[in-house]
Amino acid sequence: MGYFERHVLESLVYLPMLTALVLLALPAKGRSLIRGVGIASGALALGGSLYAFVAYDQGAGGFQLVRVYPWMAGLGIDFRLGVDGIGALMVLLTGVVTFAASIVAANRDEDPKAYYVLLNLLVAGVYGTFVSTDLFFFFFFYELAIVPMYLLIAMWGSSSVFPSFSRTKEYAALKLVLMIVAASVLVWIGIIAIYVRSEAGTFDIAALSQAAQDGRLDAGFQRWVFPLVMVGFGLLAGMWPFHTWSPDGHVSAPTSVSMLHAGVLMKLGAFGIIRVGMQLLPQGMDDWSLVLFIIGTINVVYGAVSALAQTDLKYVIGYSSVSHMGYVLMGLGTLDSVGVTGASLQMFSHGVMTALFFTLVGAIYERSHTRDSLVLNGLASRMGWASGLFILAGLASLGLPGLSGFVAEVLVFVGAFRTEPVLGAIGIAGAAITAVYILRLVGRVFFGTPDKQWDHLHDLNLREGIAAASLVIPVVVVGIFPAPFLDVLRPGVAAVLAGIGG
Amino acid sequence: MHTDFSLLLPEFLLAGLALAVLVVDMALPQAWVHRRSDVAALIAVVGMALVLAVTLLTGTDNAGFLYDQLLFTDRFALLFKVLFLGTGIAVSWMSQEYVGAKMRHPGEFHALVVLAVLGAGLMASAGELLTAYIAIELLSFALYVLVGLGRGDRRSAEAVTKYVLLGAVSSAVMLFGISLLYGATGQTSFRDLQVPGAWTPLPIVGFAFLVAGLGFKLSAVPFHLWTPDVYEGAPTPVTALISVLSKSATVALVIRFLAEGAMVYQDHWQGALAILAVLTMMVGTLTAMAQTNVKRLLAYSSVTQVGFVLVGLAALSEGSANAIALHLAGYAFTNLAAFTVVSMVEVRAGRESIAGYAGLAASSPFAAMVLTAALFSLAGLPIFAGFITKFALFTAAAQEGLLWLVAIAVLASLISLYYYLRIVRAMYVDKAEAGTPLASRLHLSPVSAALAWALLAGTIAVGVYPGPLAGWIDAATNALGPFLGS
Amino acid sequence: MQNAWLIPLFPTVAFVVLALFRRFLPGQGKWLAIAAVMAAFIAAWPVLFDMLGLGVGPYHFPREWFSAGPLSIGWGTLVDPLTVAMLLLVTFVSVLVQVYSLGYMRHEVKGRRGSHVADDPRIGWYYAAHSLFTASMLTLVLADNLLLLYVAWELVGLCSYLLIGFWYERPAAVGAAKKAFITTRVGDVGLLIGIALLVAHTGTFDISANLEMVEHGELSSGITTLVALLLFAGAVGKSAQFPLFVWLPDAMEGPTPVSALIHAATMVTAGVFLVARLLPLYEASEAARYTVASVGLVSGLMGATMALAATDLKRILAFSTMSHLGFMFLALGAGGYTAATFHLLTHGVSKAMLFLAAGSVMHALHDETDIRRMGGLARRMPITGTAFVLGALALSGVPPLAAFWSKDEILVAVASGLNPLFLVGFLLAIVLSALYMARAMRIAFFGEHRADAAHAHESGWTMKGPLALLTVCTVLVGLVALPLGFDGIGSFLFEAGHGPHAFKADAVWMPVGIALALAGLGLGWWLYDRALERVDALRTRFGALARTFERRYYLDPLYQWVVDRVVLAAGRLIAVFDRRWVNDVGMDGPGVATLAVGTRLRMHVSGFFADYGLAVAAGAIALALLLWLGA
Amino acid sequence: MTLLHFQLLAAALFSLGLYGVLARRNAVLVLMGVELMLNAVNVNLVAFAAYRDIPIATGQVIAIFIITLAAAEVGLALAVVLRLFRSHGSADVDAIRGMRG
Amino acid sequence: MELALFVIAAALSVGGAIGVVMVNNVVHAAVYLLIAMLGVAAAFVLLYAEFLALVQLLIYGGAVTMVILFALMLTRRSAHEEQAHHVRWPIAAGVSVGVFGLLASASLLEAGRFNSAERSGIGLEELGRTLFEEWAIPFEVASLVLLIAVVGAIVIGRAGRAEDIASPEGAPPRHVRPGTGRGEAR
Repeated sequence: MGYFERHVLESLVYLPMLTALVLLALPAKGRSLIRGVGIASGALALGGSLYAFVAYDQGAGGFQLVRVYPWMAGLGIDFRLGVDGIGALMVLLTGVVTFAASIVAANRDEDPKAYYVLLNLLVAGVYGTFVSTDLFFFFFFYELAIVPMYLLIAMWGSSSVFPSFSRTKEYAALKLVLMIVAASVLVWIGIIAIYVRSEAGTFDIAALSQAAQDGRLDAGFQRWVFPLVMVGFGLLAGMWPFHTWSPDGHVSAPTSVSMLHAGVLMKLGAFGIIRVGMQLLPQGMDDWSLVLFIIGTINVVYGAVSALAQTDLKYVIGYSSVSHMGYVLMGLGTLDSVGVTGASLQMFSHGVMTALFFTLVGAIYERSHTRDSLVLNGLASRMGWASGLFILAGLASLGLPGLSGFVAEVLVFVGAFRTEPVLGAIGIAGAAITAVYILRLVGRVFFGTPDKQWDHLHDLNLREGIAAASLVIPVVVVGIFPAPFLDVLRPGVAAVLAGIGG
Repeated sequence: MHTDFSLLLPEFLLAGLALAVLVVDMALPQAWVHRRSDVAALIAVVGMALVLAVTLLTGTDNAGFLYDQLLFTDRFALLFKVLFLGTGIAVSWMSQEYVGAKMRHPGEFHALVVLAVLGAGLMASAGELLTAYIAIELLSFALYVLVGLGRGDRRSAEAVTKYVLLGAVSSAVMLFGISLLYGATGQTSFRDLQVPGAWTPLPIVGFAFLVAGLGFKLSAVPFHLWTPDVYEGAPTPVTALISVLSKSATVALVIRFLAEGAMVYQDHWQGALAILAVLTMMVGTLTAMAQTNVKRLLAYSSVTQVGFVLVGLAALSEGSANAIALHLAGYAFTNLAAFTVVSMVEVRAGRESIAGYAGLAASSPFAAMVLTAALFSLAGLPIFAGFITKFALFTAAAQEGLLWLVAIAVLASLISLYYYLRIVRAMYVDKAEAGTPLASRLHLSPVSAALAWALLAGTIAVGVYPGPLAGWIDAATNALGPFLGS
Repeated sequence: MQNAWLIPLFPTVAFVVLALFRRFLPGQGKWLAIAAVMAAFIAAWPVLFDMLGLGVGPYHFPREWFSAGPLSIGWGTLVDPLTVAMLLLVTFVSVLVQVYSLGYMRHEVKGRRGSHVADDPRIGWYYAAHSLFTASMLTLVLADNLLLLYVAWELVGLCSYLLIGFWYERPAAVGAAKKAFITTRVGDVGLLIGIALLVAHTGTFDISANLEMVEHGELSSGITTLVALLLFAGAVGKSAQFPLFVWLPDAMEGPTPVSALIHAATMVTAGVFLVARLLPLYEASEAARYTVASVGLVSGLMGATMALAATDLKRILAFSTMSHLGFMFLALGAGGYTAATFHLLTHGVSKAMLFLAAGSVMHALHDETDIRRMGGLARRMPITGTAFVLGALALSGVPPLAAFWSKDEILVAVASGLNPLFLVGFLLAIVLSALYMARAMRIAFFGEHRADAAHAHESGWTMKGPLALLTVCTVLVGLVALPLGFDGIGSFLFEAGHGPHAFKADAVWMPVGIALALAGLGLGWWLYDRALERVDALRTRFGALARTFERRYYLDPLYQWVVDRVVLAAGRLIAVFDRRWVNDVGMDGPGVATLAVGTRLRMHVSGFFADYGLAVAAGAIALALLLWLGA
Repeated sequence: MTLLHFQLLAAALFSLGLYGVLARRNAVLVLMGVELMLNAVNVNLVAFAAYRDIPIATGQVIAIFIITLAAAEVGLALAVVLRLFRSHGSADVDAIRGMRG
Repeated sequence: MELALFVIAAALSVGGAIGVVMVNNVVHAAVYLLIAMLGVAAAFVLLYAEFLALVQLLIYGGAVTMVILFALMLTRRSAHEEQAHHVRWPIAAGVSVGVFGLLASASLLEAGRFNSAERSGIGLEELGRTLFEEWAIPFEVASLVLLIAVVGAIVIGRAGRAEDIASPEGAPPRHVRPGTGRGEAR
């Protein structure tokens, strides 16, 4: 193993932290320097992530790029890093979205220093969660990702006022943070319970997983702990009925935060269900999989139907995220190798797709100062690239073949039909509703003749173009050549499911 | 009988330091009078730093006890003495500006801080009920006077009256408890109290009254009612001192008392302490939600934190003793950082209501950042100390089978995030009204800023790499190991 | 033949180049697109020759695309005569339509200095979408597995959406595009469910393997029927059959060449292709077979009647398309594989030609489509007129034009393979289809000039050429049914297991078919005279019926009602429920309640010294009792 | 006369003192209540010390300390009361409710 | 005989205590306190703790009572100016009775368990030696406590004076009364 290969994972965690420190030391006045540093850090993260993804040897499987540093012996906590197939894909996702978000973030004018510092903390948390193989650090980074959210939304966000109700950014920020932390409380209890019950004296996930295999976590125990973990992580994945923080939060957040949050942070939840729920509590997962499956199906339909009634672009996308994360939950609930693979791929797919959505909505909002789909019209004539890419994202969202969403969703559906055909059928019907709201939105906003007031809108600038391109490429590549991604996922999924004995 | 007084060198030095501060302050030449506050603070800080050095140098291999287990100078005591000295240094340091601006008796102030540190150190060393009582009184008296030193506004008078009278009542209750324990065993040394089969009504009542008295010092519900009033009325650095020094010292005493004197009865008192912990956490955190004054809010917050510690005490074991000590260390950094900023804002901008903090982030980004970090740490978020210390604490409690208590604790921790975020929101989101002090740039004194930096660094250091500290604490609690071990 | 996968590659490349770099290409790259599709057309012939030389196959060339768990998904090809026929049809019509579009897409463009005739500003995008469509359609017919088929199936739908909505400044076009996509998507739900269900039971997407399992009875009959019906739902949507036909008339908002290619000759036939491809599945289930036949017959009759009532030239053609697609399903339901696929080809050619003719008319009349505002066009536009008349006769079933032969096959199949009721219905449909064709022809092309029709003139060679070529094909293509040079289409397009069969003139049904067609034509010619008095009289007599036809059996308002009052209302309801109950009560509620508790609870710190002392004392007592009694 | 007598005496004194603390409004009277409670403690301590098989001095020593510290406490507390009186104009502990909630 | 003496001592102390907590006149209360202290001193004598009785008389009877009387003089505006008892005194009474009940029942239940039947005294010499040898450190610490008390009494006693209230450094921050929340946006 080369030097870089040995240290790539920790570098990915340290890089944003270091960036934050460097930015803190820079004078707040040097805006372009700050932006430069922020973007450069994003690019480095993307490079590192790509490297980690490529370096993962799918033939060997298991956890790779493993490092262990002693941290706190008393509790059996070590700083353990490593990725399995699913983690490698998530690292790649994080790299892509981080890169795009750090570019988009350069559009913020107020206090870019603080903004980038907080953004980088968020990124550090996300990377950390995906590469930690120590349960403590998993949780540590999971919480770290939440820390900056409040300020990012409350300071740089935007409030929405509708005729029938309004959502201030402060409210959205508070709700988001409190709900996620409330969920993490459940996770916390679950983690401690697992640690104590396993009597392993360590937070090493591999060791705890072994304990679960050895039957030291008995079935009754798993049966009551699993729901804690499921709801706790599920909330971050937008699990119904605990999803309400998500649309409001995404709408209020500034663009780059929405990108990271919907694109990556929500994946932490699903990833948590895989890592903790499925790997450490296989019996519990087995018992509760149907519930997860059903909730996922509800998510799909409920999110899609809710999105139908929205007029605010970001709300539509917010609810569509709820709907799309439903496929992930469904897929996990199948406990079928095809379904779980699909769920994992959907995590990636939804991540880039929704980040692309938010990039474009942000671009439109910054120019037109509205997100109301009833007011916007004919943008295709004014912002050709933005419109085209938005439609592309929309098509990916409604599961059009050739784009990433399709492969993932089809795998989820096939997995679903291999286990619970009725739920699978309902999920597919939900996908049809997606087409309705996406096409309605596209029709209203992008087609038709633009009003005079939109004459001044100009198309994406180079920066936004690069950001969007970096997100479009994975959407298309995964849609057309999913094989490399699925091959990396295969050993990870197999290992996860092996414990469940399904 | 061991009477090696050299073991008490730090204590003697501290007493001397206190007198020196007093004397220098009184004997200050006229030309220096306007720098009285700085001189006193400097002597106190430097003096305590020297004592800290002496403590560390002499402490490691001087484990032992004096006078038939009256006082212990083991590593456990050493750990806490270092913590207290650090706290004392920080409080004296942060008071430099506050005392100069708002007080007339800098010499007395800093001397009392030193004496409070001495009292706290004795509490951590005490292995016997009477010594413990006198140490408590030394600390309490110093705090009474410090609270009363507040400039002559009505709140200060009210605070000190309530504090002194209630303190006296609680002392009486505690003493009655001590008398009953003494009556039941004929002993006052902790280690002699541990007689199997002696869990009978009279000593139970004595134990209860003793715990009630200590609970008062700890601000455990329902003995906590003085806390918000005193926190609000006291000079802010004194509030910091109460919240950190007094609490940690009492916890140290309780740990030693329970470990050496009551471990065999753990099954009996665990439930009661757990109930106390639940009450303390929930009442503290719920009441804090509706506060409008930052100091009051921090008062209730400290009640909640005590509740967390009580979780650990209920589940007392070597692991949870470690965790409690770690938590206290992290809490010291965190809370002192918070109070440094609160004190600074009070001095510089005259603000202590939450709404009054509006615009602080724009006015002084550094102060706002430090306070935010401290509040996030209190809320138990990473990368700050609060996260790992709480994690360790709750894990230790769960290992003793108190998972239900841990569940309530994390719930309280969740609620606490709400009110910490209220302050954060005021600082970062709300805008200062034009013309108010925070509408323009607020300049920090470099002295306070340096302290804030140091405390912030400590808060983060404990949060990201607690290993060495934890190892040190582990070695310290080994002193109690024979008593805590299973 | 193993290289057949290269055929879709040409237009795919064209699409990618045009989509990304069209602004750097001259004429926005339209020549590239035409060249690509021409290349595809040429490349399709070797496949045919291979097949003629090697036998009909089917030839299966599996290739892996990706795999997940135990499932492997391929991009292989399955080449059988039907595929070859479709390849040729698709590429041929594509070439012609793209060439035709060169002329059609030149129209008045508003520029900075007034308007002038020029290429549409988005011509490059138009050709890009066309290329993508062609590529997808070719993939669809080549696909060896259901997933790849579905991929292509969705992509052709997408292209349909993009091209219907090509003039997206027009609200009607946008609406129509959306409607087309969503309506077909409803069917696709069934299709995808069907595929998933099938795969869940067989473990493979491969079509041949699946059919084999069906034929070996490895699937329970219930599942077989269910899968067949679900897959048929997709076909119903795509082929605009009852009850999902509502999008097809609206889709006429798109450019007419698009209608010719997508909504007449190729994409809409994908449904027929699908059922034909999977016919063994339907033959394994009587219920599914009869459902297919019933839907086909109902659609055939409905399409015909609606065509009779429509006044928009393109819509008449659209309803006609629906009707004829219905005939194909009817034939499939009757087991007439050859009949259906043959009709698919003949209809494709004729209907494409008719659309091109209609486009020619529209181009001449500044996008006028109402036949009542036309008249006498045959004289002004002889080529177009000739073409249209020939097309009309062909579709009516007049020998020896294209559709006559295939219709006759269908008639034979229905007569032999289904309940006589179907036969009666089909005979009626034959009359009706002749009737409406006569009507359109008579009103638009004969009689006196109305409105602008007087100034109509033929367009340039790019439009006339393809039209003429298709007309020739319309006249000649049916003759391949006869054993001329080879054994006739029946020896080529036959369902495996049923064996090849030559065209046989049925002594009973051929005369009946011809007679009915001529009767319909005559009746139409007589009924729709200049003054339309006879029709008006009929219309007043059967007002309700006429209105039903005109209003398209009220399915549009019904669906609109369902969308507005059920789907969107549910959306609004759920949205409010989500906000008020799930969020405000369910999620905020505990928070607000906690805060309320906190606000009340803070009063326990009363400020009274006595209370503080009391708490200490009471607490001490309580603690003592707790410890005492707990011990 | 047994230990029990003294214990009961101490309990009575303690309770009465407590009542004084809780029921009295004048800060000085509250303080007197505290003194009663402390005296109760002393009675207890001395009695326990006296009724032992092997006499030990601890009880009395503690009592001496308590008396001493109680005296100091009285001094300090009365200074506080004086200050309260100056700032509030009375020594009524019920009247000081500037801070609550 | 001894019992009679005990009864007298108990009566003195309890009676004094009742006086302390019941009478309205604060000066009378101080006098009752003195009586109670005397009773306690008597009890000490009965317990062979003569030295302690002496200390009790000197410190309480002399110093404490005097200081209290001074304080009363300084803080009194008129003898009956205020209601001496809290309005919620019944609750206080209840709690006090509760405490008594608790302590008494605990004592009764365990009477004789921890003690010998006979009391015995400790020589003054022994007491002194113990105090200054065994308890030297607490003794020294206690002296520090006394130091604080002295310093504190001086500083706090001065703190409330008029010139101190009108401090030179600007007005203190306006205290917003909690509970009303007026002037404070939450």
